[in-house]
Amino acid sequence: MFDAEMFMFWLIASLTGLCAIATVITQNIVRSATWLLFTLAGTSSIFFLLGADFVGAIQLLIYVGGTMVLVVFGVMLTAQGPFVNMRTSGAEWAISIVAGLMLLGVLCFGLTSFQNLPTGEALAKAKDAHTKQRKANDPKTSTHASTIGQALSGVGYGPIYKRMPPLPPTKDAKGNLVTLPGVPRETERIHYLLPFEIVSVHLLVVLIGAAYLARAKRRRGGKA
Amino acid sequence: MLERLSDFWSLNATYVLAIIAANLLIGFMLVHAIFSVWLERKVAGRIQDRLGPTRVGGKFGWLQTLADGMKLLVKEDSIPASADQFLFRLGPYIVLLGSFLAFIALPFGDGVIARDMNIGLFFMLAIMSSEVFGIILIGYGSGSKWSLFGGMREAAQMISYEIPMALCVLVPVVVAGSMNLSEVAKSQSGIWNWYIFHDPFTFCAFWTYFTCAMASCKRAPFDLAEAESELVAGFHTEYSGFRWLVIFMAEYGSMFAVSGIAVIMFLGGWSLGLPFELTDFFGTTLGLGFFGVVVGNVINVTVFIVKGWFLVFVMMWVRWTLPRLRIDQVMMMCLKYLIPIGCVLLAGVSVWVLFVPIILQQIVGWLLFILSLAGLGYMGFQLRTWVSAPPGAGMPGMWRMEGLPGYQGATKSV
Amino acid sequence: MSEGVALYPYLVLGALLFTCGVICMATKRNAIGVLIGVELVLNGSNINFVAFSQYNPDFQVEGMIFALFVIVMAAGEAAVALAIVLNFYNNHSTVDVDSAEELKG
Amino acid sequence: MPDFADKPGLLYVLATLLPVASFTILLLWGALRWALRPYAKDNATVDGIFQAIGGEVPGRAPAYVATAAIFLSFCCALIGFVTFLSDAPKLYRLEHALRDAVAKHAKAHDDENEPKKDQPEKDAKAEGEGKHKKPDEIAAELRKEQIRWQHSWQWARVNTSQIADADRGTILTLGFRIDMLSAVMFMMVTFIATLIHLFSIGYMSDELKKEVEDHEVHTAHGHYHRRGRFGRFFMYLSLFCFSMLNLLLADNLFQIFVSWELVGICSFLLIGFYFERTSASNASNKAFITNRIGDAGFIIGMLILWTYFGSFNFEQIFTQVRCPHNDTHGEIVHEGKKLGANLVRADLDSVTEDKRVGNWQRYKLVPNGSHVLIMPREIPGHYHGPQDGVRAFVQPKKNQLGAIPYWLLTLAGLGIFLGCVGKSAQFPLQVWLPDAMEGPTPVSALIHAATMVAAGVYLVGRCYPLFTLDVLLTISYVGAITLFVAATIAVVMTDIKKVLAYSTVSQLGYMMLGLGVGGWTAGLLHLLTHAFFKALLFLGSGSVIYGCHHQQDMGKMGGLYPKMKITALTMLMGVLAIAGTPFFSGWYSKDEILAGAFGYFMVNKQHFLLFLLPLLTAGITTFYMFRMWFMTFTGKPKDDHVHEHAHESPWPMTVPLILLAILSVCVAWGWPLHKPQNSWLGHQLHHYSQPKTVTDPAFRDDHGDLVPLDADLVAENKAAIQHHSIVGMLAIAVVAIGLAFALALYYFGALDPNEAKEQFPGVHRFLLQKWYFDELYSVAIVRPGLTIAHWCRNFDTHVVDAFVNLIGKWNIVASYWSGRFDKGIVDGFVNLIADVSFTSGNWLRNVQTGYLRSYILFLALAGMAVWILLYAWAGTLFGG
Repeated sequence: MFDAEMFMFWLIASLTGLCAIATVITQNIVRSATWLLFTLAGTSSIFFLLGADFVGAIQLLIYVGGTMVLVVFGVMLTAQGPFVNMRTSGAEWAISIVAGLMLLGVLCFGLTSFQNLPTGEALAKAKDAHTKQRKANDPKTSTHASTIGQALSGVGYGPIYKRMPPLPPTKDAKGNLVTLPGVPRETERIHYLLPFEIVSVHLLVVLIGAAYLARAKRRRGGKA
Repeated sequence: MLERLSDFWSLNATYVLAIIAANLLIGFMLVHAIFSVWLERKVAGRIQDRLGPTRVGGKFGWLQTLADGMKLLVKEDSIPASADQFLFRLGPYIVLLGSFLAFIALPFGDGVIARDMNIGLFFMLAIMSSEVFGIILIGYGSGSKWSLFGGMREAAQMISYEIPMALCVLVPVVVAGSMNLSEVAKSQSGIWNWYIFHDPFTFCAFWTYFTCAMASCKRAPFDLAEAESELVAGFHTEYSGFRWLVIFMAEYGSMFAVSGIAVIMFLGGWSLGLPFELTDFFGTTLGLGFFGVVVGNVINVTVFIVKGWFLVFVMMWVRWTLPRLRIDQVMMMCLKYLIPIGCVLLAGVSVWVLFVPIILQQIVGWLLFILSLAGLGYMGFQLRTWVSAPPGAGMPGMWRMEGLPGYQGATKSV
Repeated sequence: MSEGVALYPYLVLGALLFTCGVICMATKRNAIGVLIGVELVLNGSNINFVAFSQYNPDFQVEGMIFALFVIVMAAGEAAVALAIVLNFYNNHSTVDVDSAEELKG
Repeated sequence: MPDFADKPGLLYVLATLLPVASFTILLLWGALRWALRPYAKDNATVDGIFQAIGGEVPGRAPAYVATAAIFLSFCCALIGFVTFLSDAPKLYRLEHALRDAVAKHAKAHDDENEPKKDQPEKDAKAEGEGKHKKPDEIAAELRKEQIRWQHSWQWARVNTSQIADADRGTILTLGFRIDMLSAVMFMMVTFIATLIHLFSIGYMSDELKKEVEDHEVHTAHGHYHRRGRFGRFFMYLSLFCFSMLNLLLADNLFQIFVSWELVGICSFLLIGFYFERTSASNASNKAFITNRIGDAGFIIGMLILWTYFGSFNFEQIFTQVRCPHNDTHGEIVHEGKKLGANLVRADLDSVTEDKRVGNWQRYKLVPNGSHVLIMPREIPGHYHGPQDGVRAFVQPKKNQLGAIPYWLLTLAGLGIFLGCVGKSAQFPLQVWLPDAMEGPTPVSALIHAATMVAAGVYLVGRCYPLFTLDVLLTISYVGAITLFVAATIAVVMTDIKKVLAYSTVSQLGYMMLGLGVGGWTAGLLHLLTHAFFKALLFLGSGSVIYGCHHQQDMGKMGGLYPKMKITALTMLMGVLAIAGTPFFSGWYSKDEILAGAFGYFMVNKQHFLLFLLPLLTAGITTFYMFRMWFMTFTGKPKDDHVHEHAHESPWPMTVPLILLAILSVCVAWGWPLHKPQNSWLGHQLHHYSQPKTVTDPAFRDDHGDLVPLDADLVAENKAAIQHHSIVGMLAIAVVAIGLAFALALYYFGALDPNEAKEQFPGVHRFLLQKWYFDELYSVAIVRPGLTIAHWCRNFDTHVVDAFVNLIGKWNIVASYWSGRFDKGIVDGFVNLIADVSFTSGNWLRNVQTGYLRSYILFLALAGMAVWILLYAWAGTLFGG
């Protein structure tokens, strides 16, 4: 049945997709960035729709508020005179679009033939879990933010057991490939403190590097 | 038919309610904008020792804004030839959107909220930060150098002030242990429990936050983006009519939004200052049920809006009191002072909450509360003295005129 | 009861964004355009991550955390890329990536 | 100052160090003068200093320094000797008490195992109060006494391991150990050296001149002129004395070896003192090289011992090789016979490892086993004699107990003896000693009497416990041959010093013979007595030569008695002593040697030569010694020039002669005088110092009776004692015959020596040419050596070099072809690869367009391709 959620999804998804296409097509770089903004905002909406509030908010804050500003800065600082031709030739367009469509085809084909998702009984179970999850995604009770925070801060999240790696796909009675979910095991909580720290340090390095790169003033065409 | 309807309801209640809430919020924003513009003019007039609007709408000229709005709606909507038409048209809506969407997560009362989000505070900050993009588009799309300069200034300023603002807001978050605005508000029942009085760090954080908030709303003395002495009118130089109206609606909207955040995070939210929740009091304690909840919430919403407007009033007060800074001073203040202060406050409050004994925390909290009350009382006393003083006498704290060259004496100026 | 939106539409949307990003990178001669393409690509993958996190209970937190990492890295990447573009502009007076062909074989 | 009262052994160290101090002073003094001399002419200040320290010739001061040093040494040795004499009985008593106590203790220990409770009380009564002490206490007391006379310092260490006994063979020590032998030797050496120093002051006075003319060295400008070397001579003497004293002092083989070599180098320096003379430098070379042959043997023997015993220390080596009498359970008994101080022989074939106990080793004891057991130097537990059969159980750690093959021990002994042969100029290597007469006469006296040649005999005496019977037999025969050969040569020599030289060789042969046949005391006593009278004779001859203005040929002397009475009379004392006249010191020692030889001969009849040759030689000795005296001092002067200028020597030379003459007569006296074995000096040596291996009646069997340890040795000793008087008579008879011949030939002129020469020209020539030893060596060794060397050189030049050259040429050719191959094929291949790489790279260059966007497209296409391949692969893998 077609419900509001579905409607919202299709609405946002189509808008996002259109904006993405517009981003590609637009020749003016600022407009392109504007369309990108809409794409990003749409993505963020998709996240909200999926119940991932925190990721959505982060997407907004960092991409829309940060990355986009940087993009626009770049646009401003490197703005071209009106006579500079940076148009792409038709042939390039054709080649790129053909290659892109091929890529899209391959990706979609890969998605439809995606074997590693639950099927049969497992699919039903996954759907149940999904439904539960959607209910749990009630913004008032959703604990995603704190879970993510725990995961990133080294406290660990989830029940105190570790999931086994998923079993290798096996064939059921009908001959379909089935992947059974991992079997819960004991021991510690999972956390991502180390990647978090690595990313932090990485960001710091990037910050310094970017500052260094940007402040270096070289003479144009002069002797290096 | 009924089945289908209930089915539909059970499936889509959230969305239906959301639409209703959105309409209410739009309405509030309009009303707020109209009231704020009027208030601004009146405050400006009073501070500049004049009356402000007086004629339209009977007393106090309270319909003046509405009339102005009507005028703006019918004005010719001109677009410069060199402008990027698409972006020129798009910009104001993005600004308005950024301002409006922030209200989604802002609780006006106990449960009076469009979408009670777990990360409401974070969401608001994120949404408001997207406002700047609209301003950039406005500045760029106008095809005018004044606009471009204004837009760029605004972008730099807002992006920079995001950081100390978020840092300061995180201070009460650390105390409350939640980013859900409703929860934060509810955890401050009783005026002595307001987070502004919780500890020295939250106390400082409030003032810092408020400074940053003013800057991020490009209010004076940080209104470099529209500094008329330098940039004509900044980023919205080329705008007129309805689009100009939209820009201003957004500005006043975000003023209320940041004030609302301040109220919720520091000033007890919708609480009247009583140590119990009014909805509970009316609904459960007095046994009035749903009606009691509605009654309580009406009081709550009123209190909240009044508190918000008071902060908006303070912003205006500051605007008409202090001179404008230079852009480099603005940036320096943010990057050199406010960000370090914010970091210190955040670290300090963490240490305070974790390591300082509870009893000491409470003693300090009470001390802060009492001292603040005493300060307010002193100010009230001074005001009363001023009110009863002969006309022309200086306000408390104002520059003394005596002894200055050319000073003729107070009585002469009457 | 509704089954909600299935997983595939999300994935297809991600694929679409990804493809758009690739095409964008391939067609835009402006360096900023290339950067925009990169952002699109990253967003497409992010959609996949988050979608998986919501549809696969085993991937619930990990998906979001990966998405977060991607976002953060994207921010850093954008900063560096812009710095490079600025430098490039300083040296070539243009942001046309086709003029950056000194390393031609 | 070291505490000489507590550690009187240090007196000997002081006595040793005094000469080296003197040497150092003289060396530095000379070096300073040498350094200043070139500048003295130009610079007045330097000249002042130069003159202050002696100028060109510093006078007699060096002699006084050296003489004072050696005299002080003598004083130290004297004090030490007196002290030691008072200590020796105590040491002796303690040693024996310890041995008895250990035996008793072991017995009591054994008895405890059997239930005899009244035994200890009985023992306690029987032993009396003095012997009530436990072995440990006695041992401690003994150690306390011993420590007064011995000590050693480590000066080199190879291994720093702390593991017990891991330091075996890794430590070199310097030490001193005084026993009666070394004490007496010290006395003798220092005394004689003092006298020789004194004598030299007079004898070397020629060297005091600023310029000495050497009449025997001829140059184009006449005789050779040189600076006087008075100081240098005394410097060498000091070093010589130090070396010899250090040799006496040493408690380990290595230190002895060092001194040994020092002695060698000193003799080299002194024999070649007039090195400008060809004969002198040749003689010194000969002495040195001949000694090297002996030293090679010494080193071999020493290293064999080191390898097996892990130590150079005499006491440790002896303890290990003659250990059983140190067993806490008493002696090891084998088939009812106590093995005593014999070398314990075993068979290694039966060695097994007892698994139950771990490291136990079992040796089958065999009287003539192929190996000699070496016991650990410290006794961690008991040895158990093979009472339970034929096996020796020992429990020390595996590496602490070992066995040395019997032949190897023999070889070690022979090696060491070879060293002594070289030093003491024994039979095959005796050729250097007569040539050594080229040195100044006091040097000859020193070498012959006290230092160089005595060292060899002393070492044989020192290492005596190490020598197996085979070695001892070798020593005996070498001694016998030497003494006879040398004596026969001495008969025909006319050079007064050569006669004395050959007499020395002969007497040394006596000593070796005495040692070899088991007369340890006799041999060493003869060394002592001989030292005195040989010093006397040499100094006397020196006096004669000095008086005759360096005329050495006896054929030109004669009738000197009236001119130099003191010299003549003192020399007569020496002649009588060396001839073995009763009651002269030589008699005591020579008689004992002959008795020992006779005892040996009585037990081992096949070795009759060992008695016959020395007996015969006793007569010959008398003959040639009297011949010398008669030819020198009696008869008519044969050379008027010599006779006219002959004069008596000054007092520094005659006083030593008189002193030595007195000592030559009475040094070996004992009471009653007529029994040679009662010699006091001999008794001291015999009682306190003689190794237990010679005879030791101290072991008692279970019944308390003396048990012979080594049947043969005891029988020899018995025979020697029994037949002493007979042998004495025989010897006197032979001596008398010799004297008669001498009188007849050279005093009364009843027979003409020249007639005898003409009668036996072959014999005379044979003897005159010293049995053709030098020629024999030249023919047998030197010339073949040179020939072989020539052959080797030819082989090297023509075969080896040719082969090497051939290889070189081949290499050149091969290198050429290798180069061609390298350039053509290897480089070609490499170039081909490079060309292909370059071409393909150049072509592939086009792919690198430099356009970012095309790269991105490629990337996308590549990603797709990878994905498709992956998908296909997965499809085949999972069938779907």
